[in-house]
Amino acid sequence: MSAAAHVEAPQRPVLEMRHISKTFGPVRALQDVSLTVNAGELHALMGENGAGKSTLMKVLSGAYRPDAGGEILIDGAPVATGDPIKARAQGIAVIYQELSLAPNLTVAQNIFLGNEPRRFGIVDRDQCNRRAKEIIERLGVSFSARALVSSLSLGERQLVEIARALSTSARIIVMDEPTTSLTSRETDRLFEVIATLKAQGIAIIYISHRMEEVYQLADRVSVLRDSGYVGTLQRADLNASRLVSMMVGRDLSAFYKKDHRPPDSQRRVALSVRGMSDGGLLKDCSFDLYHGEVLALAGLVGSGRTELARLIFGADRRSAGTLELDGKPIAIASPREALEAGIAYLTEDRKELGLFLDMSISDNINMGVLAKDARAGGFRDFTAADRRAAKAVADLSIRARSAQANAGSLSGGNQQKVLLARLLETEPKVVILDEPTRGVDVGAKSEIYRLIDSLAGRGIAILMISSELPEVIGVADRVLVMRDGAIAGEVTASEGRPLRQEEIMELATGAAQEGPTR
Amino acid sequence: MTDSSTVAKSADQAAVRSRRLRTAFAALGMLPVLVLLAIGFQFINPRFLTGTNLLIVSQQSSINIVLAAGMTFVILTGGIDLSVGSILAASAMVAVLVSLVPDWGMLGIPAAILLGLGFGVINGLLVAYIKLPPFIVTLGSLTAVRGVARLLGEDTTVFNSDLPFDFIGNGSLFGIPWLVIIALTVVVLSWLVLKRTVLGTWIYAVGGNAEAARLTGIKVPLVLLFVYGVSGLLAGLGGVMSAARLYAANGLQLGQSYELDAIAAVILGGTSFVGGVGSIWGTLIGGLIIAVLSNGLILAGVSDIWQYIIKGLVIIVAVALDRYRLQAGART
Amino acid sequence: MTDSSTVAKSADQAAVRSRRLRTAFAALGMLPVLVLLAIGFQFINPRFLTGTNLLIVSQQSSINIVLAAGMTFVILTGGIDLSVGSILAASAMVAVLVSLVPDWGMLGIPAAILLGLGFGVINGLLVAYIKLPPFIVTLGSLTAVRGVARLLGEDTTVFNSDLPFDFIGNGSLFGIPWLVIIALTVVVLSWLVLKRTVLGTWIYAVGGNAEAARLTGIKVPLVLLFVYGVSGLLAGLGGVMSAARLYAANGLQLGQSYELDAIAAVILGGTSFVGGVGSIWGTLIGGLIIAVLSNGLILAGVSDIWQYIIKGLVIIVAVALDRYRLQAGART
Amino acid sequence: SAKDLNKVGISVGLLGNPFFVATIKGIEDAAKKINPKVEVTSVSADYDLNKQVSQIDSFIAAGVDVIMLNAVDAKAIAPAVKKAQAAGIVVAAFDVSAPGADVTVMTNNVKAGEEACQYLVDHTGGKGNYVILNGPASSSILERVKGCKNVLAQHPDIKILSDDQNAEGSRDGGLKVFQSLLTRFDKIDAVFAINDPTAIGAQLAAKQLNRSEFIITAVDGAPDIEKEFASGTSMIKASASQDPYVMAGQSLTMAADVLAGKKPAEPTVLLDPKLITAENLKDYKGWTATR
Ligand SMILES: Nc1ncnc2c1ncn2[C@@H]1O[C@H](COP(=O)(O)OP(=O)(O)OP(=O)(O)O)[C@@H](O)[C@H]1O
Ligand SMILES: Nc1ncnc2c1ncn2[C@@H]1O[C@H](COP(=O)(O)OP(=O)(O)OP(=O)(O)O)[C@@H](O)[C@H]1O
Ligand SMILES: [Mg+2]
Ligand SMILES: [Mg+2]
Repeated sequence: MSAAAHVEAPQRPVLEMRHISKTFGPVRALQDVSLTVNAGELHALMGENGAGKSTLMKVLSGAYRPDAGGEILIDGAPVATGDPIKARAQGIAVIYQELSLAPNLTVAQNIFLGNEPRRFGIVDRDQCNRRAKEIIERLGVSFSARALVSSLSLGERQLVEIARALSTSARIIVMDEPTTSLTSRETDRLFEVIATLKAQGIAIIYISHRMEEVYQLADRVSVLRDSGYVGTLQRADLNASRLVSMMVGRDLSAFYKKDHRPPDSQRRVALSVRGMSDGGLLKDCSFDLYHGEVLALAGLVGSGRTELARLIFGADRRSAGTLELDGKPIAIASPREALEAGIAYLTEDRKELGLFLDMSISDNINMGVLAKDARAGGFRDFTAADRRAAKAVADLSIRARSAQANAGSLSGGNQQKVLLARLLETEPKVVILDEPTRGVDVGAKSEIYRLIDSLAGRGIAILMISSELPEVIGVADRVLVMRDGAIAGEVTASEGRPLRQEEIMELATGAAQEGPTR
Repeated sequence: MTDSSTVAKSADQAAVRSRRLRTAFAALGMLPVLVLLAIGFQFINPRFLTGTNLLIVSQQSSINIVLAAGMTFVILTGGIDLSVGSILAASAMVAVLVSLVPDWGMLGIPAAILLGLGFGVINGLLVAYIKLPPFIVTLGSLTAVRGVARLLGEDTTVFNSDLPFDFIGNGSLFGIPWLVIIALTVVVLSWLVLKRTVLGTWIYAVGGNAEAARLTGIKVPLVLLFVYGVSGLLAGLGGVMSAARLYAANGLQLGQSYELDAIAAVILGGTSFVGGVGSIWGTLIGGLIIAVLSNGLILAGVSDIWQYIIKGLVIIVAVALDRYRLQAGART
Repeated sequence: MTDSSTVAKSADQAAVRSRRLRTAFAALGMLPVLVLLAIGFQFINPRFLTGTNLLIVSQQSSINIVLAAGMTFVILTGGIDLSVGSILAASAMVAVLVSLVPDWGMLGIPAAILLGLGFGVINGLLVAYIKLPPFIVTLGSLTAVRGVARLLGEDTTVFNSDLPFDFIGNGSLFGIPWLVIIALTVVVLSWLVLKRTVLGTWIYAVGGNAEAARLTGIKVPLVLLFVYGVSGLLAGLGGVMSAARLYAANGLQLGQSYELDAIAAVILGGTSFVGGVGSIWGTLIGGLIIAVLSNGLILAGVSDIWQYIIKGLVIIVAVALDRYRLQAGART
Repeated sequence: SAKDLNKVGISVGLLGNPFFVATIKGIEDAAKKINPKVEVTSVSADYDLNKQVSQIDSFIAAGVDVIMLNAVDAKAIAPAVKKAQAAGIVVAAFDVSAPGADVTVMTNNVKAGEEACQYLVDHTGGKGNYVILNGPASSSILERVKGCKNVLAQHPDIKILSDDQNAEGSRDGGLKVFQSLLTRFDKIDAVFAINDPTAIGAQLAAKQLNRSEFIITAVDGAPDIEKEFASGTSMIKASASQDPYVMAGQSLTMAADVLAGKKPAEPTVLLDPKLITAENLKDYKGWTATR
């Protein structure tokens, strides 16, 4: 990874947020939080899931109005709160964590939404497309500015969101977990862009659960915990144990966990995938997945990992390909059949494809086993449901007011845990996890890793799609790398030779064949 | 550990209780509006809050409430059923026609209900398996079934003054009209299905996020088939109720634009058009509001023209009040 | 670097071209169905495809197309406007009443259009600023405005056999009826607004993701106000067209259930009920399909009852065909 | 058991029709003559039987003395009539019969159809192609068509081209349906429209398509048809007129008599229509005439 330049930031506060509180009915999401950001600095904001980071940023962007008593100053002058238009006029741009794009519009239209280049009210489409193209080329993407956003993968959508923030002449850019769906190549590009922005004196507030990113980028780090402000560290004072203890109030040992036995010579094939194609991007993908192993599927954004997982799970129609489970051929034409066969899938897009936001956490967790728990006549067994929900909430330490709260009121990381809980309730034999730690805090991440490890230890086969290479290396036994809809190769660890990040990247980018690009 | 978990548990219980309270309040929803309306009408005409008149109101609302109960199922999945009025007409025709066949008399009831179910299932098949938009499917059947209803009676009124099941429309049990008993039974059964059964949870899930429901292994098409089937079946029951009330049916005139009243009851009751949110009790109250308005305005001696204007305004004001009440309670 | 970027570029252009083709095809949408219907009717009655008859069809569809154009704006934002039929009636009443005032004659046109705009703006204010559900708001105004329309004429038919603007309803320009010219102008203007202006993009954005639109600083309430205003204004224009065509207006009977026809045209045209997806050209074709059906069935000598049944079935089959065609083309 | 006339409830098929507005005025005026402080409530059933029955229920609850009933359905309204009478209310039917009503006053619709079509027969020499522009299947419309067909059946040289199209009884429907019928048929000699708005709509269609080979007659005698006749250039030649004001007023007067304990000698009165044409227009007292 390229090291971003650290310019000595001038000590001029461009933004001050003072005594910000925010309540949602009975929920207190922020309590008397203050934050000062200097021009040209990258100010990282950290904290566990649900600590209030996104809420603070939404107050800044005007999406939420803070409770009375708080104020926001830009260049020392108080500004109106709760008005996205005014905030934007003040030079604040936000990359939201929960993507906020209009899926029915093109990339270019989304980038300039609300800010269209125009002449007498008529959209200058050429200029719109041209400028959008310039911006997305800076990010090194492969999709067209005229593509519909609904046709993009999640990672690609995240890039569009980033491009939108870059398109405005903002002085403060908030990036709320911008890299959750990005692989290292796109991430590197983003970091280069960030360096240029900082050099221009633009302040960046950067939220991430990835420690390495924060070490690499941050000039200062502020930490929130339980809706309150804990403290700010200078770059010089950054160290892992200090940060983690500020965030979670305790030390975290053994972040990645790999206790399950690496598969030995008598390993049994759990799932055998042959010749999967979707008639479009995916071409003839074949591999074996063994009981008790964690197989990672790596690749660049848009390389087709999610699509392959969906084909296996029966969520999309395949044009060719067969599956064998424990040596027996199985025909899977729908997710239900996959679940009945014992294959479970965790979606990468929890909001659109995973959660029932208006339903309770308990219902969300129980959704897959309702029929199994049902009493005679199809009546629900609420006692069993409450029991399962209470256990899952405790086991995965889901932070919620109660198991009866709406799933929509949870922070992103906790929503992820709810989805994991639902998946586990179905007691699968093969588990496909698509970006399982997307937007999950350090504490929860290590819990999820431990969970994956224990599942593998119980002989469950796990296919894990991840864009985070340290995670791939830390958790997986074996790595398949995809490029352009095909499996480009496999990387295996062996005695004395751990998985290597460079090897994966070479396969993912095709650099191995074409020689070094840089 | 023990300590924190007990704390968590009691907090949890408190939360459950407060949530129950809040959902009860939300389900009450429009009840204050209903009460206000009733008090208002009582001021204008003291006959409004008499036993007889309240029975008349509940009777008048009963058919709409039965249709609206079916509509609640459909709207909860994010769909719509415009065909209920036409299905009601066709079923009422069949109920009367069959009752006219010697010795078949009572068979009119199952015949009508089955016809309704049949039409509902056709709607459901088209929506669930051919994946056509519900609005178009049921707009098509609104028209086509209306034609069938007319065809059944060759465009005339069919009539049976010795209708064997006329007690449904005009009899009472312990002083409560059968129409009202049927409507309440439908509401209670709907509540049981929606809130107590697995299927009910699936209905909410499909309405909340159909794609997530599919990925969770829920048979989304079956759920859709069920809700349109229920809506058709209840429209068939509405046809029986209407035939029993009138001793007659007319394929062209009966049930015209009943779908709008049913939808209005559902939406007034707080069920969301996008699906996934709402309750059957709300629908009951919505249906009563509509009936109270119609009856009360006549009792108040308001002219027909002004009845239109006032009804329209009251509907809007009622929802606005509700919105205001919710905002005062909690933002979002 | 250069190499990969040129590759990307040409791939990009290919993608754009294929997408253009596909959107053109999708916009054509129901055109094949329309053509099939026309050919079918021509077989049954060779008078169908004569110039006179095609003019009649286009004339008969013109009012519905104008209403449906407004409805397209509304549905694109994910809303609905049930009140267009009532607004049309009220506006037609005003158009005729004003035309009866000596020397005011032509003022009937702006008066009617402004009245329509006014009602539309009221709908819009309630939806945009008080955030009431569009279905309830416009159901309320469907009823209330109908009352106003009746009040305007004291419940009778108003007529003016010397209507100063009767050329709109019965005259032609270069052989093309004014009604048709107006409808086409409305469609073209709507297309310009929707596809070429900033406002149009915002309308699509609000329908696609209202929250995202709000966060990017789009004034969502203003956009909503605009679309309901347009829908009301076009309903007012429809009122003028109707008055000019009939030399008369009736507050109660005119425009009954026109909203269903308008919505059907929009949905047949491929605009999605959830908002954000659709085109005005689709609406045009949807409106023509409805008119062709009505006219063709009469020309084929089909009785009124069977017209109902066939119309309903054709609507369903048309959408099913379209669905099938799309599936054959591309997945999703 | 004589009672005073204090409260009157009126339920008509569709209020927005000038015809019914005239009936309501007739009832109000007649009622005021009997008791100047009478309360009159009128509602529209919008041709929905359920709605009409509900309205009758509400009238019973409101305690009216007389229900003036324009039945949505001439047969099926019977149980509701019985119920109202059981509550001690006098039910008076007008325009459409209602089984069991205490009094009934209506136009002889069969005769209206006969007169209108006789005019056509007389002016086409008893032969040619005829079109009947039908409407929604209500009893009065069915009777008009029946009357018309009675006449036409006596002339074997008359061919009925179409009688099954529903022009909805409105200008709009008449225009739309007749536009298409004109395309379908090259030569039409005579048109019978079931009411005046349909006839005017049909004429608009004919003018647009430059067709004038036929004549039109209708039933009603509405104000707009008077204007047509006055113009002198109309294709509509005659209309069998009804007098809604007198009809409804007479029905109420008879109902008040029943209320006062005076049974009428003849509880059903059929009023004969009067064929109006351009020639006898000046003698015609229209629906809206001040009386
Ligand atoms: N709209 C809302 N209604 C109710 N509660 C909310 C709402 N939005 C956020 N919350 C609550 O506020 C708290 C803070 O949430 P926030 O999204 O700011 O957390 P976060 O620090 O961004 O977490 P993550 O790292 O998971 O994104 C959480 O407890 C969440 O449940
Ligand atoms: N619904 C869709 N319709 C059309 N194309 C799609 C759709 N979803 C994804 N694609 C395209 O398919 C390609 C592969 O997407 P996929 O989601 O499988 O990638 P991925 O490797 O999982 O990447 P990511 O890290 O972005 O999730 C992308 O280029 C995307 O543009
Ligand atoms: Mg967050
Ligand atoms: Mg993916």
